Amino acid sequence: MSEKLKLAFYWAASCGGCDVAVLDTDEKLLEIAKIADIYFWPVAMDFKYKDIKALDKDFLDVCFFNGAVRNSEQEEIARLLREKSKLMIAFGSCACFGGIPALANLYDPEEILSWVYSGSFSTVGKNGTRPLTRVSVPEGELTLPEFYTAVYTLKDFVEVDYFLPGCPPPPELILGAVETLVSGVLPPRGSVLAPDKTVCDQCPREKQDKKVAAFRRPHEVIPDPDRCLLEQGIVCCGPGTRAGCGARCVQANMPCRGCFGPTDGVVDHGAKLAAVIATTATSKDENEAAERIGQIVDPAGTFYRFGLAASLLRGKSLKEEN
Amino acid sequence: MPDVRIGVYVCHCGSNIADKVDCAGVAEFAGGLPKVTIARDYQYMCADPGQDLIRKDIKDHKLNRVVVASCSPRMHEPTFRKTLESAGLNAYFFEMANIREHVSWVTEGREQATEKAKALVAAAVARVFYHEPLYERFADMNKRTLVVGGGIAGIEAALKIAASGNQVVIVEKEPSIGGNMAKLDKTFPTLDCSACILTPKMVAAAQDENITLYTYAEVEKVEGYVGNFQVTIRKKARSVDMDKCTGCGICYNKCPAKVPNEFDEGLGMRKAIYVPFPQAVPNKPVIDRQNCTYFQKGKCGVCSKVCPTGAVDYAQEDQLVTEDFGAIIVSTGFETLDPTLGPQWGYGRYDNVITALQFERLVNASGPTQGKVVLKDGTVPKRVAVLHCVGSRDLNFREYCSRFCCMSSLKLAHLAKEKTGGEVYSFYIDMRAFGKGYEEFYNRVMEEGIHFIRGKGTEVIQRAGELFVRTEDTLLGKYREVPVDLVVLNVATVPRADAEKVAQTFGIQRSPDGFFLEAHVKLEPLKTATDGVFIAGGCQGPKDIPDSVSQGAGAAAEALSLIEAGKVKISPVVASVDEARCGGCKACLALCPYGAVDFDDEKKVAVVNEAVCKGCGTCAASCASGAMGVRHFTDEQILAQIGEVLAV
Amino acid sequence: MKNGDFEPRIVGILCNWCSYAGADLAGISRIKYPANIRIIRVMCSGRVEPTFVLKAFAEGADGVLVSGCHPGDCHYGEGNYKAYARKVLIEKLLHQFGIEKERFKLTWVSANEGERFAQIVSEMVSEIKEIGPYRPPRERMRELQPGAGTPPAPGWLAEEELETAVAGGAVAGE
Amino acid sequence: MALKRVTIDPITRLEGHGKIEIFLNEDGNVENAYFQVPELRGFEKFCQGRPAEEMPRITPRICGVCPEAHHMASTKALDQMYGVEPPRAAQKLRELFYCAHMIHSHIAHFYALAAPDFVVGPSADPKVRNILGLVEKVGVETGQEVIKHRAYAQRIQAMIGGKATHPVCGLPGGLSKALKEEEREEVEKMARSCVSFARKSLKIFNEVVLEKKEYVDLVRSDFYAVSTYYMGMVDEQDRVNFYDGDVKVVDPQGKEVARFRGLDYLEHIGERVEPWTYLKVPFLKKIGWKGFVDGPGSGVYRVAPLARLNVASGMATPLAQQEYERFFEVLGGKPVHATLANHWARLVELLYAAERVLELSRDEEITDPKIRNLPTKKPVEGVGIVEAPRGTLFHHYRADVDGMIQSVNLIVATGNNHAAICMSIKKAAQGLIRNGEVDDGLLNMIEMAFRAYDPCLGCATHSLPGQMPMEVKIYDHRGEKLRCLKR
Repeated sequence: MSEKLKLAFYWAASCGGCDVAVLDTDEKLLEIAKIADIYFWPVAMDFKYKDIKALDKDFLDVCFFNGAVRNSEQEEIARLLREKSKLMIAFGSCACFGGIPALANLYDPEEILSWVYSGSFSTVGKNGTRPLTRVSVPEGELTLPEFYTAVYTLKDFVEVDYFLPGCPPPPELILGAVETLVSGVLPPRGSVLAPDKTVCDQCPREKQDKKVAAFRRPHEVIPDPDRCLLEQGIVCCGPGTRAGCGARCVQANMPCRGCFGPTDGVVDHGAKLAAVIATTATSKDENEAAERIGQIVDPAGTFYRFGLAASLLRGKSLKEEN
Repeated sequence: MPDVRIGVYVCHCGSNIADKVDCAGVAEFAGGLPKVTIARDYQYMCADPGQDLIRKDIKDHKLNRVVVASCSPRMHEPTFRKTLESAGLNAYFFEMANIREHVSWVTEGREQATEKAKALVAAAVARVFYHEPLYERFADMNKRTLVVGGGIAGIEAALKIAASGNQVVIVEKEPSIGGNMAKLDKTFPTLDCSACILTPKMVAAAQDENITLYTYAEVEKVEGYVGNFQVTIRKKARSVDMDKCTGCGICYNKCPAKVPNEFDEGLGMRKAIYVPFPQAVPNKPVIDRQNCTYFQKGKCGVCSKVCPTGAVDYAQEDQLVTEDFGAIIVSTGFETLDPTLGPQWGYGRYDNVITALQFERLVNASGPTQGKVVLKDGTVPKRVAVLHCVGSRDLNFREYCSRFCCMSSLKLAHLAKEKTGGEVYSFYIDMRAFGKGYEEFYNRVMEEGIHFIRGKGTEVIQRAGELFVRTEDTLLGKYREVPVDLVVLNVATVPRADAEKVAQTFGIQRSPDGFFLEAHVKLEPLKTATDGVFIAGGCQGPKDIPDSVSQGAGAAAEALSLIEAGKVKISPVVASVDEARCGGCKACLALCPYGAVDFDDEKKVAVVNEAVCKGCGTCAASCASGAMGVRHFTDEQILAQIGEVLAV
Repeated sequence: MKNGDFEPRIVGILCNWCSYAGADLAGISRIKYPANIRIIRVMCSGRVEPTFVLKAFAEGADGVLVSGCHPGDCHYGEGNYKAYARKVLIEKLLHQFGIEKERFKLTWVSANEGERFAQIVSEMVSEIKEIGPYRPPRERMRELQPGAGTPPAPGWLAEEELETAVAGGAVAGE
Repeated sequence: MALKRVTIDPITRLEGHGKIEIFLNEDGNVENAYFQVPELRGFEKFCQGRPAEEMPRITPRICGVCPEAHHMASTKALDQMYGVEPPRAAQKLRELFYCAHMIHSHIAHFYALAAPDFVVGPSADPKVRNILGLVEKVGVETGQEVIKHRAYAQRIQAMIGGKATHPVCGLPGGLSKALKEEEREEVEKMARSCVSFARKSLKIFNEVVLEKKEYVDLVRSDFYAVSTYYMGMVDEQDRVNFYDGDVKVVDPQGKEVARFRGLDYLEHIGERVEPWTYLKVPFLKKIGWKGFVDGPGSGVYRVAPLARLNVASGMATPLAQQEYERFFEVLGGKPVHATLANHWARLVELLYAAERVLELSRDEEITDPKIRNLPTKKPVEGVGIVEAPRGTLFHHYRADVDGMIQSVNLIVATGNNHAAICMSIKKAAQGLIRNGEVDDGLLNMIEMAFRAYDPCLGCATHSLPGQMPMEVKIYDHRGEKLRCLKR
């Protein structure tokens, strides 16, 4: 059994979709089980931390780490698994760039707590009760972890060898990655295990010059199924988003929202997307240009839908802490 | 990458920089920057000793990057690039920090100036780290020049180039060259006859062995780039074999079909087979198929029966020829505003309201009336009104001044006086007689007893069969109605109807007034956005004959300077595509003002034509995949610069 | 917040043909303006990407000034129109990131408007002094060790290279 | 005798993470138990400012195990917000899509998460107490059957939703993509096969559980039972429906006490904030909060498969209806309070979902290309309610006139069960911990109580960031930690 590849899967601040994606390899999962031993997979198997702590340094061949990092617990586990693993793989968009949970970086933690525990409609007894990190109940004292001020990516805390983006990563890419790792012929450290092309490359829609006279939101129009969505005025992140998804969303008549992140060498995914989208709306009449751009709603939430934690600014500037 | 070794040189520029910047301090700071092998400060870097210093260090310290902190790169970047080259280093391993124009000359405090200088140097060092060797390339220059439009400007350009022994092709849309000038009777201020000075040039052009005339032809397509244009020309079917035809004229004397004559501005008639005017070049007829009985009804054929040489060829078809050229001169001229656009001017509503060009044809000896100025009823007018600025300097029509109409109006007033002996009224806003001998001409005409009324002729009305010109006489401060027999409208000069199509064909931009746009309004009046394509004459804006002629000659000089160089330099600072990354979204295609970005349908990626690209980088800034880059202004280089400029 | 001794740092990204030349003219005419701006040259304002602006703020710039040729005067025809379209979207983005509008400007300065350039800079500096310094979110993310996670300030600041650089033995102004 | 320190960490084989604290009295028997959810991701806040139409593509990231539930609830909320009714074909296609999701989720939970406890055995070696171990036990063919049919369900969702995990098809007034005829044929084929697989699954459950006395006793045993109110969605004939209908509530005797739709949920459900957990604790407002106790006087209620069967008066498909009747027959009439019965109920639902997909795939309207009505009204407010695999799910949005989200309120399936889970764990602990006598298999039994709810803490933490390992701590009456069960 020791000749087999030793794997671990872990789930931090994420939704579990990445683990389902692993299940979605279906019967191949059994084949993986033939060539690999899974040492740690909380969602599906009974192994516990003590098993991991007991392992020697670099005992595991590969750790697939999904989810963003949001608290000390996750950071600690990330560091632990890093130490025990020869290769650390940021698995899925959250681990790679923060994913959708990182949209929380557009708000202060305080803003979040006050809405959830006082503002929200169905909350009763709005007496300002809040979850506390330490609280005594009749029987004794209970504790809760404290959270970091923002959502982080895995590489903010540990060395990451490879990135496997996607929300979630498609089974084909997962299997491809495993094959690569088994083959022993490893790509350069830091590589993204997906094509360095954009979604447009996989998108079957017909493309022409991109000149947008008016932007429309997905629910406002029934788009021509054969023409480029952006050319029809629907903001689509395909032109700046890494391929590998098979353009699944656009083939379902919905625009790309960038879950695969940017292509190699792009420093800030959202900024690049903003550049191309804005340019398509160019007009010699400044008012016309402004009006067109005005039709683009929530640029931060659209162009940074998955990448805020890995962006240059990482989020909204927080209020002064005094 | 081999170990990067940067040399930094801080220039005092005498006291220009040193007064405000602690140059030694900046050099010392630079010495501590990553990858900096050596950092010095010196009196005058641009002087020979300064440059020698750089050359020596490149050798002694094996420098492979150089930063000079001195004046603006717009000033001395070329100087220092040569310095690097002379020391065997690629010119593009150089970066400049502008600590004079942007620091010492604009900053009060020495401390702030020094700190700012350090920041700019740090940024330059960070940037130069990422510089790559770039190589200028050269393309051979085809020595043939295409002149589009055979008016006076085009003819002049062609003659000048031909005189240098180089080949020229003139493409003229009409059956004859000559353009607008051929329609004029006399020319101001000297009043010599237009034909007398133009015809010799037309003939010279026709006879020059270096000049090929394609009349009754149009340019369909232009491909390639400066030095290597491939131009497709449509030679329209003339229905007359130019080789067989002797120009004897029997055909158009016998032709039964009469048509209003465009050349005479519709005043006279011509035949369906015709020569536009007696001095036409080539002086050989063409069949106007729309109005030819044979082509319309299938019978007649008189011309072919009478032709002694059997030159008439009904079966002739349009011919498409593609020829190579190195440079292109566009001199497609102008046309005049359609006077029916302003009903208030009465044109088309009243018989005796005509345009300036129609009046030119009336007074012309070879015109429809053999030079007699007569009204519709054949009588000679006793009172003639000449209206300036019809549609010019008028926000409802054309905001601009048509420039030569004051002078042509004076000329027309003079001719009217001369031919009719009656009263002549000139309605003007103010008199613009700016050229050589123009003011003198104005004075001369005033002495001829013309009535000058300072007031725009705003409306022409007819009451009881009599015409009146309405105006506000700004000298008398009165509204006036002046009774006249004949009204001459000097209508505005406007771009040709097909200007947009022509502009697209040749990659020329247009200014807001619709005329072709020059590369720089003052310093590059003949160049356009597209290298190797020049403009001359009325297509760039209203011009009189002397201006058009000098522009024609100037455009010839532009073309010849390229031809003489024999090669065209292609700058390496251009966009380039990483085909492995490009996803083929096509966002960049429409952005390039020069059409330098193309799409490879095989590979499904964008491709850049480096000879056409000018390196503005707009495409790179709009490429979300980062596949499109622009050399020497890469994201890496600029981001490094931004990062470090804030480090101090 | 007001802050007397606060000296903002502004990154200026200027097009070569109009605005950079305009800044040169300010110098040639010896017009004095605050030293708070640090100018970077691009060939055309059409080259300016949102990335450049965000990079400047991420590196702690208090303001960013982008300047190009007046509409219609672009050396390349229409680059400045592209810059304008991007500017509108950048403003929306910055607003969502909580960055005050005073901190980012796009202006048109021609080669003969040295005076105007100096004036624009002076105004921007005083406006930003009014609102105080900008601190990028990264600075407040206390969990993050300094430098951690910053997109590798393009590899060139890597440790080993710093060493070789020092080893390179810098000679200061001989 | 003093207790040694033991540790369970984390609770495995459930989606998400949790933390359990147990306090003992003088006699070393259970005094109280707390189930804590220790994370907050902030969806309710950071969805503010997003365009409403993006919500069906943002909220599924609350949970990648039941993304379709959030996608559908969100899409339905938008229908109401824009006051636009989807075309009939779209509604049918949405239900087909959604039932396919139920098939996937129920198969995954039963075979990958729950069954190992029964099939492999609660006290078996951890290395084999998992899906792979299960495959060993039930044979590779069955294992492949499991995988194949879950894959079928995923395939159907992907066909309609673009992706199975995190679909994109939902729009106010319909769907983005119609079903092609060739796709329909494929769906019908897969659905037919799913029906027979669902029946087989029930057979397996019968063999491995119902025919084993110790398991039946376990299921029936009092320490796995809490008598609470139940909530679930029913169609107009009062039968279980996952996609649409009235939300119905019955009391511990099975008597209907409430029935509501849309915005009215606010009159019936309140959420308490407890200082010791990030997950709020919902309860029935009209009954009132009496603490973590069961019985008719307490507003604590339960959702999920067992609850749905308890509130409904039947299933809408024939085979499922037979199983429904047998279910209550064997377990002694409605309502059933035995928590572990959830597993059986889940399989009954699996059969219903499969039959329903088959039914809809044969509907001639299902391939109608008209699947969208464009919204014309100004957006205001909308509530979308569906039955997630793990229980009733509420999405409630308010937007401005431009359709930008202003406020969001979410009550997720597992949230509804929060109080009940605490109580079940306490009960289980009471039954399983005597004088602090604890062993590994028994710890797993506590987890079984927990796991029966299939608690999805991914969902539960919709309002929370990050995640936390599971641990059971046991304290004596002086509040001193006796044992910390961590793994």
